[in-house]
Amino acid sequence: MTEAQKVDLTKVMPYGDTLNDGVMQLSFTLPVPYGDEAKEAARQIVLKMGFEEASVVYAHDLGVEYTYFIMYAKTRQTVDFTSIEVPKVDVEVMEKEDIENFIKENIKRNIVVVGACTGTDAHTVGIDAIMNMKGYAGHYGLERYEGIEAYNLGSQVPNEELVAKAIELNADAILVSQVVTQKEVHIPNLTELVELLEAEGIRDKVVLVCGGPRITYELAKELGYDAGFGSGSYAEDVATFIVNEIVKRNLINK
Amino acid sequence: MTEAQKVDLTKVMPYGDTLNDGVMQLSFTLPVPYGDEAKEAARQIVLKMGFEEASVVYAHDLGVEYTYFIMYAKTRQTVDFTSIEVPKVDVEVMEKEDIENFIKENIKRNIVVVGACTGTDAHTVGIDAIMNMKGYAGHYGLERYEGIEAYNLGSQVPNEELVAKAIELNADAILVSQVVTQKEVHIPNLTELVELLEAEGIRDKVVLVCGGPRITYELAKELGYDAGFGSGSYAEDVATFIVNEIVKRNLINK
Amino acid sequence: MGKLNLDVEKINKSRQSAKNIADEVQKFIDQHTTVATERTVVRLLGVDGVDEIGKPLPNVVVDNIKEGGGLQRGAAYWMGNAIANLQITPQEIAEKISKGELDITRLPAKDEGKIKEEIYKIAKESVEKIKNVRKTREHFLNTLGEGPKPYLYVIVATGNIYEDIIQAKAAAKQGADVIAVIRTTGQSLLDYVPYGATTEGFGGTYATQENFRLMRRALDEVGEEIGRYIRLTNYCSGLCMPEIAAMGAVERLDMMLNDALYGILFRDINMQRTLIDQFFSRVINGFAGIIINTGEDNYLTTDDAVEAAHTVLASQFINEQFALKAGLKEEQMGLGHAFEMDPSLEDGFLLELAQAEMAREIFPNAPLKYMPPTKFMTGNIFKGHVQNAMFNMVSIMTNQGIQLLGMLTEAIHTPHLHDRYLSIENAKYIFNNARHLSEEIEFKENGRIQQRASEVLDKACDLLAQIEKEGLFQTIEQGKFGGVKRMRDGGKGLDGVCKKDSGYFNPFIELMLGGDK
Amino acid sequence: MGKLNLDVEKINKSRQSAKNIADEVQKFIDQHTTVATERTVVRLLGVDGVDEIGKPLPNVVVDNIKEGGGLQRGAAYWMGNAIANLQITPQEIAEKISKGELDITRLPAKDEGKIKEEIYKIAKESVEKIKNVRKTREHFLNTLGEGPKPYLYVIVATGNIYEDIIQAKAAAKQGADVIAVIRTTGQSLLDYVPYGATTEGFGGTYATQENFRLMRRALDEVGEEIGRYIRLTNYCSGLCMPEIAAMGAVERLDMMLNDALYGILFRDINMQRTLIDQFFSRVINGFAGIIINTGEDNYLTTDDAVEAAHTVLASQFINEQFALKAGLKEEQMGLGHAFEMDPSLEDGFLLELAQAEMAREIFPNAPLKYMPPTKFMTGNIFKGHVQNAMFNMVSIMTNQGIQLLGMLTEAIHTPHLHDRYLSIENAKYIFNNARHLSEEIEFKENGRIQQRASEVLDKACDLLAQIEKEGLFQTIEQGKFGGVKRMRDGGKGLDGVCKKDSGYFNPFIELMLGGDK
Ligand code: B12
Ligand code: B12
Ligand SMILES: Cc1ncc(COP(=O)(O)O)c(C=O)c1O
Ligand SMILES: Cc1ncc(COP(=O)(O)O)c(C=O)c1O
Repeated sequence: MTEAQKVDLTKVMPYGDTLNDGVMQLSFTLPVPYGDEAKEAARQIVLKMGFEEASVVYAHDLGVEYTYFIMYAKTRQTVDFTSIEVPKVDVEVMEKEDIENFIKENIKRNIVVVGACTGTDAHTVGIDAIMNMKGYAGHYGLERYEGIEAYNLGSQVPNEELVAKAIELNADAILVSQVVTQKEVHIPNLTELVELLEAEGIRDKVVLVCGGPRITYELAKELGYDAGFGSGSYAEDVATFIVNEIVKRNLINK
Repeated sequence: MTEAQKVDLTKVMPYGDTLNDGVMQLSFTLPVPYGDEAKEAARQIVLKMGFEEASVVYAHDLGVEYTYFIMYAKTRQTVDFTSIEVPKVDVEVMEKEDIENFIKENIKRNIVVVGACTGTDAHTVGIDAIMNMKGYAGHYGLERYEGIEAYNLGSQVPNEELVAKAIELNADAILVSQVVTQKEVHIPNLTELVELLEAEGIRDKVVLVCGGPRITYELAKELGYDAGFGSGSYAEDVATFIVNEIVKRNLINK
Repeated sequence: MGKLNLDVEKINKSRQSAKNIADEVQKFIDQHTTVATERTVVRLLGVDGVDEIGKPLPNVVVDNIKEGGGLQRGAAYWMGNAIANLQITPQEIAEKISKGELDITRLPAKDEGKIKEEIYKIAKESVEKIKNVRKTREHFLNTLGEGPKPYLYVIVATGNIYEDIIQAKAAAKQGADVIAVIRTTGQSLLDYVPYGATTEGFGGTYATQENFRLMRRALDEVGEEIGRYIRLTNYCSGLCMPEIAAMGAVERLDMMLNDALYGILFRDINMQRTLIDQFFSRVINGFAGIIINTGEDNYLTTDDAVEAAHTVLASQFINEQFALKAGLKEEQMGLGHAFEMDPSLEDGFLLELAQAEMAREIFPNAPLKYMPPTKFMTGNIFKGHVQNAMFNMVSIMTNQGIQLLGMLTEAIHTPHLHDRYLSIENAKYIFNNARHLSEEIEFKENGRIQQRASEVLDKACDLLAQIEKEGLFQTIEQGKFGGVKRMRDGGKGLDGVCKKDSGYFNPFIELMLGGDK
Repeated sequence: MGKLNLDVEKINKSRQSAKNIADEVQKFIDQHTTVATERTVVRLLGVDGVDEIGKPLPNVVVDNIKEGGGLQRGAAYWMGNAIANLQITPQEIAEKISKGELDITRLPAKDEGKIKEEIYKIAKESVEKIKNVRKTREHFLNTLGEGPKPYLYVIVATGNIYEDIIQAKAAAKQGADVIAVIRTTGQSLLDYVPYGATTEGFGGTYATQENFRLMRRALDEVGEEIGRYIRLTNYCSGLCMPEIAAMGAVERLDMMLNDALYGILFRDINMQRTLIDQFFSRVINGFAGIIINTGEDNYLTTDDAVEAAHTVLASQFINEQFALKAGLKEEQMGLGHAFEMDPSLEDGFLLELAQAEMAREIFPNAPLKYMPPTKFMTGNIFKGHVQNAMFNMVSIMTNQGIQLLGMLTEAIHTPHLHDRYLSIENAKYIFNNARHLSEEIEFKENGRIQQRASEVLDKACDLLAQIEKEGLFQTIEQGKFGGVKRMRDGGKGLDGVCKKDSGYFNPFIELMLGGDK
């Protein structure tokens, strides 16, 4: 060999320090008492998953007949990177000014955006980051956009209240934030909102968007939303999507 | 439910915060450029291993078109803890004094132990811990045992030299330390020693033991050793094994 | 004075402003009561249990009083009157109401002296019981002992009390000194306390008296086993603030998160309601020997930790005064603050050191409760573990009292069993390895650290002067804390507030505030 | 003086003892040469490549001289004589010998003046070349710049130079300032330097001139890309110490691990051999502007870091004197020390602080090379990451120069690609977040930290006085360093040592030691 091997992107494997060595680090707890048998149990469970050369590099007695393990093992699975397609918002993100111009030129009226952190969720920092004047990490929020009227209803807003407000304000877009995802608590809550909007007959008339650190575009689509935004989203990402969607779906005069 | 569920030891699964939730933490690198597609590739490879609910909680661009991932995922594999048997030294470890008495009473002569860190390995701390006066973590080494003549040949000892020395001293036991295991370099080295001893016709006449942080009893047996000792072994562990083995295999008068 | 060379004048001035602020609010508090406060009285008189639809009997009683238009006189009056009329126990009274057999405000009014006599008899027994609970704690502390400070404080939050117990015991064995059972999301907005053992919470477990009892027992067991008293913490906040205080006092909780400002800002609870509730809850906590934990750390999750540092200090001054009014000793004031600066900040560690040392020097006897990095934690658990290590370093360098351990998985999930182990290990390693570092280091005169501390103190002093002028309510309306604005008449729970009439009385305040400790 | 209030008298006395020790050894060195030293001369005269069985031509030449009994006169003499006789280049001479066409010691002896003239002409060119390499480095440093201190120093050790390059480039992009290519296990015992690009090492990669060149090119590329000069390090140790120095000087390495004591103690290389070799290697390193890294850190892997702390300091004093003798500037003395105390030690952090600050104050201009925890690292990668964080803290609190980053997987494998990233992230976070901490803290007078430092200094001073009396060789025979005993005539490589005769000469020592820098 006179050069480093080239990566075959159709058969990608994990890399430790040599191409295709397949090395992964794992850690987990088993509800078994600490000892050699525990280590063997950990090894076996990892081997059962198809790993090879599984080795327990650390095991610790958690004190209640449970044992914690740190392991290294090698997988032989590969993935074809060239065939991966990730669904995502497919319009190019505009800057604040461009969005403002876009509204002026294409929608020709102010658009109304209502947002909230719904259910029992009180994590407002995310939705505030998107909506409030100040914005986040140097990106202004929607309140500061010319042509956008933004209403941030805050935290722990029941879905009913959000829908009522959206109807009252004749909202063009509804933004929902969900941060607590423990035991999948966000799923029924997000689903309920869609059902309520459908029951009110306005689901088609609004751009419906959700966001949060565990929200993906894919999940949002599955749940019946128009888009979903995860960690590291900014106001311009959402605004770009909303204004395009309004034009695309012909919601300009509704 | 009025109490915590009981652990079913015949079907043990990883535990995060709820019995049988199956949660594992993983981390690894893929040789693909950072981005949504990279995260999806990571997810897919983990799903291919049979994990469920695989989620990339962190991804980082390593700068050379490689991406690092931290993930959580759930396995549905179980292991029957009650059926696990780990081969190990099956005699109960004696204390220094008891070993000394055992030699006096059962072997009735001094035994000779030769040890070394072989091949290109220069990690003497482990073998020193077992053999030298001072010992390790408060456990005296073999040199201090009455009834044991311990010869520590030090580091980087060629197998030939070790065998020659063992013959010269008419050794009862040979101790080999192997710490460097990168690219399995210890395997051929350990194997070679067994072959040399066999060629000399003395394999049966000595207790042959290896040790090191990646050595297990199982591996040692596979390679043709009488026992193997891993991290956290002390002189008394090895000494107990050696003296028992000498009696068991009738090597007292050889 | 101290290592920071702080301006003592400023400290005194700040403290005086805070006292004036608290005095002003206390006037308002003294004129009002709330449904929660009255339910607490009912509980302390011995009412417990739920009706057939699961409604807690204290709610049944107080709702009945409220419907009868009697809330302004206080539940003690009505209960006393009922006893005087019927010669049955408070519990029996509650059960009768619940069965529709009794409408408490419709009973003939007995002599006020008689009523008080009946009530004080029961109240004194109840207070005596709490005193004994306190003694039991003291006994355990004297016999079993406790870990060195900073106490290692970890949370359990599985949603299932039985699962929580496994995790809590494991944590204690690993070295934790304090276990906090986090409440399920949403409980603080419930205007009643759920009943019985529970197994279904989200991001936390319901605070119920039975859950308190189960966990207390488990921790006593493990404490005996490992020879160290393990403290138990819960949340005395939300719409049932004082009720939970009462439950905790009886079930021997040792610490309580207890801060009206938190509820106002982060749960949108009405400020009048929760300030009134807070007073009674703190009286109970004070008497029960419970250490309160205030919530200033939270301001830094919605505001910037560098910019808003002085709001934390100002709020600590105010919380100190509210605590003193409720009879809490300095040793019970777990004033909150946090290590929440952006880790990418150059010299951020110096600023954190300044803040922590400053709190230490200004509140020398308070077991400061130091909160870990949360906002800037990410899915990178390795980096997170190091952020927590830096937090631990600041703590041991500045002698903090209570260390809420950061979890490497903070940005991902509530702690898994081994997350807690790793965090305890992290803290134990650093606290031991740098045990006496604070005794060995001094800060350069007029250097970055000293300057930062004096700047923060100055700003806090100014802010307090302003609040003193404008009043606490108006300050909150302006969004000065945590960058969150709340209106005096907004938020949840205002309808549970009621002006006392002249015949109002609450025996417990008197007994507990005045009572021997 | 400084923060530790160290006793200046003791420092001066220690330094004087070390000087006397080095003087004594230098006398011995000056009278001897070795096969490696002579191969280095041959290399510097321009000989490179291997014969048909892969034996390096410098070995071919020197073996031929040795067999001919000419080693005591030095290779320069014989090469000069051959040139004077045959008027061909050194490379052609080597090739002729290799083909059996020439027996170099059998050529007629030419006039010594003529011989020297021939040799000095070539030697001067060679030295000029190295000077230009040094200028190139200076140019890069002036144009590209470099990272702030402590430099982030990471190792690559895949065994395959091409894989190493990927990892090195990634590390540079992530923020590394220095890349060390670790050598394959066993290379230091080879009495020749392997040739060409290599892909098969264990726990490290062969040090070959081609590998140096490939890595240097890769780092220059990435350095241009990221706008920061990336330093390259290798190992100038083992049986080929000075040869590697020569290779490194030509290929623009920037740092070299270079310490005879390491080879003696940890590779069982004969002490006479390697001390002689070290001298010439340091002359070359000094001239080439290379920073040496000494190996005192290693003592703490076989001895206890608390007990043996003074042996590290004593050895640093000795290494400083050996370096001065070879013309190394203080700025080139990367004296080694390490953070290797048992993490379970109470106040261990204070002792580490004391040690690091002490080294800093005693060697104020040396870019101290600070080594991470290794011995007490375990398979617990999370705890390991925190141990490394504490190490980083001490470094930034004491202004270390070169930070060899600890890897969380130290006890498991040589670093994986992302291990290095996590370590760089760890160090960058802490160095930035606590950037000016050292300026802000002072140590309590006569406190634990000051006392510990003075205790270590005292002991080092005593040890040096003792070595001064007994001589370095005997001290090593007694196992005073690293707890390892080595005999004067034991170990590997003694047969390559040879006493010089009166006609011996080595042009490079003169040119490099005396030459303008
Ligand atoms: C700050 C914080 C709090 C604050 C919240 C203050 C406030 N007003 O927001 C306080 C202290 C009150 C709090 C309380 C609780 N918290 Co909390 N909290 C956090 C913390 C530390 C940071 C969250 C945050 O502010 N991130 C910063 C923002 C900017 O990021 P973001 O929310 O992801 O938002 C970005 C994107 O997701 C996106 N986005 C978000 N929403 C939306 C919406 C739309 C439409 C769009 C387009 C985009 C978008 O854009 C934003 C900007 O890029 C996290 C841990 C962590 N480090 O993540 C825990 C965390 C979220 N909390 C948690 C929990 C459990 C709680 C409690 C339930 C605990 C308890 N039982 O008491 C309580 C109750 C809260 C409740 N009822 O909801 C858990 C959730 C676990 C889970 N996966 O379910 C976490 C992960 C901590 C943990 N490990 O336990 N918390
Ligand atoms: C100290 C050390 C060194 C010292 C060794 C000094 C000496 N004289 O021993 C020095 C600095 C010289 C060194 C050099 C190198 N090292 Co080193 N070193 C270590 C380190 C930090 C600690 C090892 C140690 O002393 N452990 C303490 C002892 C007590 O534990 P132990 O060896 O496991 O022994 C116990 C048991 O295993 C058992 N045991 C061991 N042997 C035997 C034998 C018998 C018969 C029995 C019964 C029991 C037994 O009992 C002992 C007591 O409980 C480890 C990392 C780590 N933290 O583990 C790296 C490590 C082992 N080194 C490593 C490497 C790669 C090297 C080098 C090859 C690097 C290089 N290319 O230059 C060199 C070359 C060494 C060589 N030729 O072998 C790698 C090995 C990777 C791998 N898995 O193969 C490690 C893991 C570091 C790393 N992550 O890269 N090293
Ligand atoms: C002071 C204080 N009270 C209460 C809580 C708990 O919130 P909840 O009311 O949702 O239980 C917190 C959470 O961090 C707090 O800091
Ligand atoms: C000073 C010094 N030289 C050399 C080495 C490398 O050893 P080797 O000779 O095995 O390449 C080390 C290893 O840590 C060292 O510290």
